[in-house]
Amino acid sequence: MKRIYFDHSATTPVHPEVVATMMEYLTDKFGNPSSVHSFGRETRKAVDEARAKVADLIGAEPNEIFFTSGGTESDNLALKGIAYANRKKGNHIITSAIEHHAILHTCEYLANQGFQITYLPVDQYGMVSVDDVRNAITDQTILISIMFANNEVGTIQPIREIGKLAREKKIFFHTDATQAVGHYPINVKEDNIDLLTMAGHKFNAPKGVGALYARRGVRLESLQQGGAHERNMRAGTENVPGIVAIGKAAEIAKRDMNEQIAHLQGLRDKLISQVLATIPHTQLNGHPTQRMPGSVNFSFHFIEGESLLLNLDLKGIAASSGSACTSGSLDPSHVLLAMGLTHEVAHGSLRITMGLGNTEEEVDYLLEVLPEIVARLRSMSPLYGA
Amino acid sequence: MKRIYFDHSATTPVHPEVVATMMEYLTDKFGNPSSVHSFGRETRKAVDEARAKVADLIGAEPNEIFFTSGGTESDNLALKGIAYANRKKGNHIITSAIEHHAILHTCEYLANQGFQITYLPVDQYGMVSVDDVRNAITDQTILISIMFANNEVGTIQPIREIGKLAREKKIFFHTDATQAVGHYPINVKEDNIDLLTMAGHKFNAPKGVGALYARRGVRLESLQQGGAHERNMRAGTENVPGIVAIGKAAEIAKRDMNEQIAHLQGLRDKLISQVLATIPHTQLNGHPTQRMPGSVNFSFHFIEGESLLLNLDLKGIAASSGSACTSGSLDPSHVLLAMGLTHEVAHGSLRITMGLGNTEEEVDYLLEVLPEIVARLRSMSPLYGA
Amino acid sequence: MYTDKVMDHFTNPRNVGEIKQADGVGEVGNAKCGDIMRIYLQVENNIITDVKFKTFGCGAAIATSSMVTEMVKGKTIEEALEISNQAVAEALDGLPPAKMHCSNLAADALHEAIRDYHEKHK
Ligand SMILES: Cc1ncc(COP(=O)(O)O)c(C=O)c1O
Ligand SMILES: Cc1ncc(COP(=O)(O)O)c(C=O)c1O
Ligand code: FES
Ligand code: FES
Repeated sequence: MKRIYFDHSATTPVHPEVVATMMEYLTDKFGNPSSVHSFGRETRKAVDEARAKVADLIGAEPNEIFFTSGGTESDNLALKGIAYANRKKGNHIITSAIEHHAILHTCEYLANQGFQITYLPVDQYGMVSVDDVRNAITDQTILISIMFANNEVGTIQPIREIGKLAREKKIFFHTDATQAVGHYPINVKEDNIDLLTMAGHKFNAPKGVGALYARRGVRLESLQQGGAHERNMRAGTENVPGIVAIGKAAEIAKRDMNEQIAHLQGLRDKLISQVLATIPHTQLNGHPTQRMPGSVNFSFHFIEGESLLLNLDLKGIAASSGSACTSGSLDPSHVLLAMGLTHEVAHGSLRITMGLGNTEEEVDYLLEVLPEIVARLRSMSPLYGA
Repeated sequence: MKRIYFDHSATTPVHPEVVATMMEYLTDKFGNPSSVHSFGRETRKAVDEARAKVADLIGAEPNEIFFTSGGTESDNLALKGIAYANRKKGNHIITSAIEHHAILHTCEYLANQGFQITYLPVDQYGMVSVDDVRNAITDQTILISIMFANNEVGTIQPIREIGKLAREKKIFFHTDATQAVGHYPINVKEDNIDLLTMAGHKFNAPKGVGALYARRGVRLESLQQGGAHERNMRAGTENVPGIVAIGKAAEIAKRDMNEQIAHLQGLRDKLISQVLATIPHTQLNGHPTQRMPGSVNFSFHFIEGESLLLNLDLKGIAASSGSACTSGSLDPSHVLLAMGLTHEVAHGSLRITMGLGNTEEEVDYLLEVLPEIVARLRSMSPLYGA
Repeated sequence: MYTDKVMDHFTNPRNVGEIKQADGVGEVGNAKCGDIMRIYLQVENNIITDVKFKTFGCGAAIATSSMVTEMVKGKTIEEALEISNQAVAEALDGLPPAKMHCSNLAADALHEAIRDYHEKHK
């Protein structure tokens, strides 16, 4: 059976050009960049070039990019790194209720260390309000961390305005841009961003590599002790193939971005309009227009997400859900609940995230099988027609 | 020019079978192991299989293996993880003066947090004494961390005896086995090891993946907050290609170990005896017999390591040195100094570490060019013949 | 993740539906945790002659509901009361550990339906 991948927010396939580029660094060019001999010099050069490409994608300088093992590590480094380095200035951090667990659980950890955390609410579309940020600021506030685009519903936050406010108030501003980097235009200077998280595997580089952008002059405490790698910000032998790969992925993302956005927005808008038109008792979750180009999230009332996913999987379609039952946790998605959805409606959510390689034929196939599956599950549901 | 790689302690080439195995996970099988659909299920299975292979290499159980981004992260997790989880039991940690910076700098960090650190000395061969360990233990001691084999001089420590002592005293025992795993027989049960660090790139897996073994029942505090990955010990999307690779490398290492050890010991012993016989004013650093199969370290008196390395590099030979000048620091190798070498002699050190792919012809070529280079540098040295 | 038996009952659930004039109806679970199961019984001479279910829930929830209806049909009330959640899970060749608690409620729904039958036929 041909399989269709509609779960690009979970992870993405590695771009074939990225695989081709990194291969050399999995074979001949295997030196440790810290070595002075030729094997080391050639990988040092490759790491430097990749750093420049990653910087270029987001309008940063190369020495503002620090390579890490992924989005979670970058989030931890940004939050704890700023918190520990600025303890004397204040102990208050502002974030939102819809952040990824890499932010929320790090905030809980910091709360245990004596930091005060404000979790801002969102509106029904999953949007943070700039006024709420302004009102939350105290003279103890050292950091604001608001995600660029939400991983579940795709809502894009008013980053530039929050960044402007933060800069006026001389508060560091971090954005977890794991879902946006490579898929949406970002310029850290114009967007007033001090720190930014990215993960390679979310934009067609492999898993195991990420980066943190930290504006020149932003002082962070390093979390991992050892050698002097990454200008003392992140000890450990550099993941050269991964770094080369994220560099190449950044280059490709920049090159293809406009075309990709147009393509994915077309698919997205077709999917949204057709599903809402053909399947009753269905709602779109997330913002109607301020949303990631390839991201769709529906709730089909009266049914549960995991059984929907299993049925799609049997038809060869990979998607995801905010249902608690898919994650083994007890509560459904904290994002959907924060947007005011009831538990039932949150349980019935379906996330379709499109990206590299997805075609209109694939969307048409989904549109063909989805109504039947929803109807069948509804016919089994004690909530439907009751 | 044909290049010869004699720096396997810095990093190793990826085994061709490992590259072949991981390729599938850089292309078709790219799912996130946390996803419930078929793309996720196939990578979850691959991660599980890799875990079993890594466990098998060191005689552990699969659920005692936690994947990380490398040796430095595993060292940090072991030391801080145990220290934070056992704060109430005591605040004393015993390690040695010749550990890698990933241990030493982590210990310094912990010292700043109020932990007491004892750095045990070593003898002229770079060996820690079990009696010194015994004498250092206090009722506050919560952790002993002694490396399995030293990365600069190759000396293998009395791990089993230290482990036995630690177990008698009910103190956790960690060993940084980054240099030994895959190259030397290790059995965590017989060797009385509670925690063990390994890094993929030191045994023919790629950079960017490592593991920490933690014996069942050993409680650690996790250092990175986020999702529930690695049974809540290490948040962040799993580096699937890297994990598959370290699994395959572990399988190959186990399969080929005896043959490799015999081959490398042959090369090592030939190199040592010929160099000592043909180049005057030369000493072998490290233990004469208790040393890693592929590891050699000489000091050539009256000359400086970096100029030696550059000359070898011009002849196509990649090696390394404990000279300060190769690392950009001011002091030469802390390991050589701890073994009682003078600064001058430490500066003149040359590390040749052999591994996968090295041949007797390559050793012969080194034996051919080395005497000339040493003679030429000595002829330029104001210390020589003075 | 799921056994073949679970997938079989999930893809071809047995006895889905309602019984209009049921002798007993039982409902357990709540939408908060994602599982609601309702079971309808028809009883003649102390024997369960027909049984139907409706379930809102994950694959495990649907499969356990389907399985319990198969297990109970033709049994006496006393025999039906013997069926446990554990027995349902075993009949499906097991469930993933995370699913053992929240989705494995089908026997509870059955017992609720029997209780309702007793209430109505006191
Ligand atoms: C918004 C967001 N932040 C952080 C992460 C964590 O990234 P990773 O799993 O690569 O560590 C993810 C993805 O899982 C994400 O979507
Ligand atoms: C003994 C030892 N421990 C720790 C490390 C750190 O490993 P990594 O650089 O992979 O983080 C190394 C190698 O650099 C090492 O040789
Ligand atoms: S001899 Fe030049 S830096 Fe040390
Ligand atoms: S419906 Fe939630 S675990 Fe089954």
